[in-house]
Amino acid sequence: MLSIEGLEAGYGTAQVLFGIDLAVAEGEAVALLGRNGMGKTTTVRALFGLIPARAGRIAVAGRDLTGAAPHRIARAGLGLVPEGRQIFPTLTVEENLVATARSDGRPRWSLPRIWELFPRLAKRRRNMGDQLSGGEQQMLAVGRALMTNPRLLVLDEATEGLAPLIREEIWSCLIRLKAEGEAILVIDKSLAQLSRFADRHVVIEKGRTVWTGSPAALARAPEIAQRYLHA
Amino acid sequence: MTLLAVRDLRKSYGALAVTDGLSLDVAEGELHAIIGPNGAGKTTLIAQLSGQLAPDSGSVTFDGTDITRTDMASRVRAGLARSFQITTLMPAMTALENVALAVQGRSGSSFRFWRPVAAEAALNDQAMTCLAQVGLADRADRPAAAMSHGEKRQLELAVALACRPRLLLLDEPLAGTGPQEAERLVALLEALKGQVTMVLIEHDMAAVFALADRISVLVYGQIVASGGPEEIRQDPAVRAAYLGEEAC
Amino acid sequence: DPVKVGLLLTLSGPPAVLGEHARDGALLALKKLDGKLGGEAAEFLVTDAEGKPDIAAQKARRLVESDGADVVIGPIFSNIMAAIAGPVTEGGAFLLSPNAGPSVFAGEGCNPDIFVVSYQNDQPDQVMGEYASGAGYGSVVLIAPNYQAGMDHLGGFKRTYDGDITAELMTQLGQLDYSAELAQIAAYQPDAVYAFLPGGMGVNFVKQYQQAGLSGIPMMSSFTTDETTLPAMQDAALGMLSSGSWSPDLDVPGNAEFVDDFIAEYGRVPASYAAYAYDAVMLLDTAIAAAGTEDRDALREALRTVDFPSLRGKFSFGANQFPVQDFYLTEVVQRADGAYATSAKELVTADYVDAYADACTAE
Amino acid sequence: MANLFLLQLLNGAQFGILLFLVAAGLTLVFGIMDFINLAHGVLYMLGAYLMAMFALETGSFWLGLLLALATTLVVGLVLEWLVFRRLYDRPHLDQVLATFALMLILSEGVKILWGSAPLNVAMPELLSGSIPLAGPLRYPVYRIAIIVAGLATAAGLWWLIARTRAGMLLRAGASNRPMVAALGTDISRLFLLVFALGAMLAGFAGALVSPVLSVDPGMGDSILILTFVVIVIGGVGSVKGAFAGALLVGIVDTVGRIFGPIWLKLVMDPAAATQAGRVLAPMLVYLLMAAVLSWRPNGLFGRPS
Amino acid sequence: MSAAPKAAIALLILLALVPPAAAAIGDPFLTVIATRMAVFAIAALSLDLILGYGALVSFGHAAYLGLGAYAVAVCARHGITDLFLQMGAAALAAALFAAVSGAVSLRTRGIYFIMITLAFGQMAYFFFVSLSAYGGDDGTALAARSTLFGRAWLENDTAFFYMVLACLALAYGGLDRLVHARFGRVLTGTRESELRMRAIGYRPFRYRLAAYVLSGMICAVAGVLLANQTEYVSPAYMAWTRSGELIVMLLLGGVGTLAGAMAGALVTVGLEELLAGWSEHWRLCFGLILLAVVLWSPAGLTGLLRRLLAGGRR
Ligand SMILES: Nc1ncnc2c1ncn2[C@@H]1O[C@H](COP(=O)(O)OP(=O)(O)OP(=O)(O)O)[C@@H](O)[C@H]1O
Ligand SMILES: Nc1ncnc2c1ncn2[C@@H]1O[C@H](COP(=O)(O)OP(=O)(O)OP(=O)(O)O)[C@@H](O)[C@H]1O
Ligand SMILES: [Mg+2]
Ligand SMILES: [Mg+2]
Repeated sequence: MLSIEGLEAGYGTAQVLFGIDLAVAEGEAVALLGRNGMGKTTTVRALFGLIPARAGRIAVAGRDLTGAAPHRIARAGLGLVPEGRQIFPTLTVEENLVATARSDGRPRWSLPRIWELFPRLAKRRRNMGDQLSGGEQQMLAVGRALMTNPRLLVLDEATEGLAPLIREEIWSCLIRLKAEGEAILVIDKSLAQLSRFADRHVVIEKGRTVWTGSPAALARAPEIAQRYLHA
Repeated sequence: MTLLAVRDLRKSYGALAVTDGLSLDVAEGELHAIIGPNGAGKTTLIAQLSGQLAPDSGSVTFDGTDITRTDMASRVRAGLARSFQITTLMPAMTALENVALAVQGRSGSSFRFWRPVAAEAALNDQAMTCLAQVGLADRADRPAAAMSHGEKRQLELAVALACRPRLLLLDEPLAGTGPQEAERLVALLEALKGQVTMVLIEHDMAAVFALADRISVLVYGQIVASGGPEEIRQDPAVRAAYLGEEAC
Repeated sequence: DPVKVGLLLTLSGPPAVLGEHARDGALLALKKLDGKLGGEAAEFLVTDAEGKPDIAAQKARRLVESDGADVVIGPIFSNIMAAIAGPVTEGGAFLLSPNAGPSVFAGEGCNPDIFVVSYQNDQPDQVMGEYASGAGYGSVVLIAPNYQAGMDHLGGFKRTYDGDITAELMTQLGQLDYSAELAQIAAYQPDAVYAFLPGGMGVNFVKQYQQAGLSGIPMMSSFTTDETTLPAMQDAALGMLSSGSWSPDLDVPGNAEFVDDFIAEYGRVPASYAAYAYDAVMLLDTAIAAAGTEDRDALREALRTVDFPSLRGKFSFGANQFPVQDFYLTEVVQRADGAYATSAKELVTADYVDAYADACTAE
Repeated sequence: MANLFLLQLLNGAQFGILLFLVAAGLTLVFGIMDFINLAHGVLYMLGAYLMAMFALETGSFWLGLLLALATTLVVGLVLEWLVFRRLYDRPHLDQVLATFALMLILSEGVKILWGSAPLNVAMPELLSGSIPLAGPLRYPVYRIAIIVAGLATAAGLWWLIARTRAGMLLRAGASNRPMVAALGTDISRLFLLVFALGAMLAGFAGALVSPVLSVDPGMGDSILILTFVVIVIGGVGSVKGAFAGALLVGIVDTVGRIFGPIWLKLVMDPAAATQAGRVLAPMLVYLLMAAVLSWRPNGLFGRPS
Repeated sequence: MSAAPKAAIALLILLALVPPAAAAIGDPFLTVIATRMAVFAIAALSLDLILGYGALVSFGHAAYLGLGAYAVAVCARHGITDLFLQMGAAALAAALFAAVSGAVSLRTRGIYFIMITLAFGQMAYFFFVSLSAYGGDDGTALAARSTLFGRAWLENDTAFFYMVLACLALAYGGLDRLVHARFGRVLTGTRESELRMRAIGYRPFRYRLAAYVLSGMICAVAGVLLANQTEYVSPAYMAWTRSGELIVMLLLGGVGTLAGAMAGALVTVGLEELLAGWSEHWRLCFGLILLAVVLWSPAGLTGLLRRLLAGGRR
């Protein structure tokens, strides 16, 4: 579904990524791990073409999309829950959901389903995006990405600021999605949840992929976790 | 001794009562956690305690003085500082400058026009200490805009600490930090306990239960339960409304 | 060394067209004189006053101090005149104004180095006032923008008009929509309207005047319907009255030729700015021929007294070095070639001396 | 008196609608897209000049209008492609500088092409003439046409912004372009089209007012500030606000100009009133803006920032 | 020393060399141009304080230029011809106007602030337009330049130029200290995040108002000098287009560096002189140059310079 090879990127003159290798197969859930400031979000930004890739290759579903415009990359079937929510403040909750909604023939997500997943949002549907509480915004960001009916969902700290119950709700939703064959790339601070959920872990350190393997393998190699995650 | 007393606080947006007759006491020296579902009104409460938002009615008393109508700056000077859930920093300034500005705020007049502030060692030293406390010493010269999300969250806390408050209002300080950084920050808060009174809003239950002396549960504008960590953990209503299975 | 003449005119911004007429008139005159003034080679330095007094003052200094201009022809606007008068005359050059004739320089403040070739600012309005009285307009509504020049022009009209002033409507500088004022005029039903609305304001007003169906009420004006605005007003302005000491069809030797040459050269009917600038150059030519440029006092004397071929026929300066001349009632007509222009209808006052001349005691 | 007051109220409202018409394009580009476009005034002027040219060439008002619209649309597309797209992600002040530069370039260009003398645009046969109103006063049919055009533009704009997907995306893109793109929308193309639409609306206003107003090189500058005033009073980002702001400015300006001195005379002696009226009249619009903004720092319908 | 002060000092030295150079090539007019450059550099500096460091984009700043100019006219009419007394009066008038208009304007932000300052600027403009005693919109000529200690020293263009240059150097030096002092950092903080500033115990309004008043006072001093240079005072000095030109100068030079403000003023005045002498359509060229600078050098001329320097070092 997604393959990233030797990705290098950065901001202005500062290079942050020095070689990220990452692949997500159809229907696979991959967790991107690394300490604060190691380049997880930067990887996501480069993947979506929001910052230019200086080297390396990005391919989605076999199509080379290196250097493509963000909307073309997204249209290849990627859905994004960005770090920091990035809700559209001047749109209502409902407009936030429908403005960028899209489906290629087989819509699995629609407004009613989102309202069902997040009843709290349904109550606030006429409110402006920036009138929501932090957690509500996070729900909206997840809902907005789902409404694009992606084949690969990318979640960058999607559970930040969510109450435990909602967090569980989201994890079980992700599990259902995975079961439906959706590919998922997830960044999250809860290693325990990730280990339960993901098929594979990719650990990055200072902008490089330093380890890849199954959760079980990571559990078997505590020195890896110790070295790169300090968990 | 009660440091902060909130009485019958009310705030509504149209028909939505976000703070709905809320009363709360925080004793000097305690770490008082407030938990509750998303949209319960926790941040709105902090906003009213810190003076960012004016309540519709009710009163806030800090250290025996009614501060319901005083502005944010005076509250900070009285010893009441806060951190923001949605990171609020000076993006173009370096981490050190961000913190030094907070130090400057409580150390003499800022109507000084001549002496270079960058050379004021007293400001910088104190600021560096705060940065080191949250683990950002090596990021001192980096502009806030060029920091990762987690680093910004750490800086957010450092700025609040630099105010040297008597009461610290923390709005999800751990959100967005990685497991390792979260551990460090929890240790830091643990160390501050006793010296600084804290109101902590957090969805990270492990941290809450590890740190809190008392926990209040806020659901849609009202406090529905209040007590020690164990008491709250066992409360079936709280479990159903908020905690779910994760807390077990 | 050629004779250097600075043309300091507003050539940018909305009123640029006035400056262009003056510039073109002056250049046409120079062309006619084969590029010579009084037989000496001449060079014209065309400079944009930009309509800003401080910039104009700076440019005046540049012309006089740096470029060595002996004479400056300009400006169009009175406020610029006040700003450049000092730099030009103190720098040792003569100032010849092809349009602006503010009262400050006509009375006590008259200056031996300043010659106003056009008229004193108040005169056109006073002439209109006399005409309105004579024509038996018993009631008049006045309209002008709310600023000093507007006040001054209405004041000039009121000085000589002896009927009733029904109302004085003060509009905004640069006003676009006049429907409120037009409604008032319709309600008052005066015998006539007197307007001072220069430039785009006049175009807006005149068009809307006709569209509001007020054409039945005669309209008199100054600086409102002239050859710079008529191309935009066209039929809406036909029959409107104003006054002046020159018009394109004035029957004076050389005038018809000037107008034809101007049209051939620049593709439009000249306005008074062009004619006065032309006259200024002709005056300069004759004076230099008589006195040369070496002796400043001699040249000044020549400028004051020489008889030059003016497009206005007889021309002379008063004691304050403002013209003493005839004023006509003019009316907007369509020329045979389809263009619109003002046409001199009748003589209103002959040998008109401005009201301030007596106060000038420069000598 | 009361009658005249009502009539002047109407005149003020009509002037307000005219202002809205001119501000409409700017509402889109500045209000909604959050792009400070100082070149709006010259685009408006360009519309009027193109109208003057095409109407003369084709001999038809309607054909001229059509061509003027098409040309300003193309100009909008070209400008967006050459300049504006490079500025969306830049600070507001860069936009100010760049569009100020464009303003200089375009207005000088207009002067080079058409000269500095004002031009005439004849009124179309169909819309000339006037209908009788109270007493001897007649109301020009063309004014009614302008009012209709203004109202239609307002309605259309509101519908586009508030009711269509494009409107939502536009609002979303104004606050966070990268995010809209990352969610799969070609925001650049949308911005291109909307910017061109904004230019065309400016041109439309210019073309439409050309039979009523002087078509001269200063027409854009004088109206530019007024359009910003209108939008800011109404609150940036709100079509409703721009409309309300335009009406308010139109009415305050007109009624204040006419009745201000009369009312002042009621409270002070006539000479002082005349003097005060003279000083205050030109400030009215600005006093209004300062008053509105000190009462509501984000305009009448603006969102708190 | 970082690049910005070096550039600023280089500019000051460059300006100081103009009169001897003008004498050498026999064109005294160069000094007149340099004077104008220096006057506008002071005005641009004053604007940079609030715009560059406080993000307060004043679109009515020319009002202070005008206030300063009218202070000269009013003082002169009442027999006060001393330059420093006039500057004092100008600064006082500007401070009053800034305090009142600032107290209202500073309730707003961003574009609203731009427009409300424009409104106050226009009010000042129309006030002077209706001031018949001083010529209304025509303005009024000054009888002579201001005096220094009772002497007409400033009638000499070179002396006057060095007087202006001294004011510029003083303004630059003072502001440079100020922006790097505590006050400057607080001002910058309010630019970056007002909410955060309040949350660490500041009242941004006070600092903004103080900066706003100070900036108005400095600009009024520039107005005093401008009136003296042209020996003419008119409301045209406070037209909104003038405020716009000040902003353009600043943006062209680069915001928030002080040196950029000076460079912008110098280049703008210089280009105007140069281009206007070269072509009737100089505005077209000027527009193209501005456009080129914005599109290819985001931080104005100082940004360009910085990149050139960085390029040289790498
Ligand atoms: N806009 C920016 N400009 C410059 N540098 C940046 C910018 N954003 C991030 N960085 C730097 O890039 C590095 C990687 O940041 P990134 O946001 O990718 O980290 P992350 O792994 O997502 O961390 P976190 O877990 O804290 O979100 C960090 O060192 C950060 O300081
Ligand atoms: N300006 C506003 N207008 C309307 N509703 C608002 C406004 N601000 C907040 N709210 C609503 O008030 C409720 C409480 O918000 P608040 O931010 O206090 O929640 P919270 O408890 O902090 O939630 P979270 O855990 O998600 O951060 C939310 O439902 C929010 O949508
Ligand atoms: Mg991240
Ligand atoms: Mg919250």
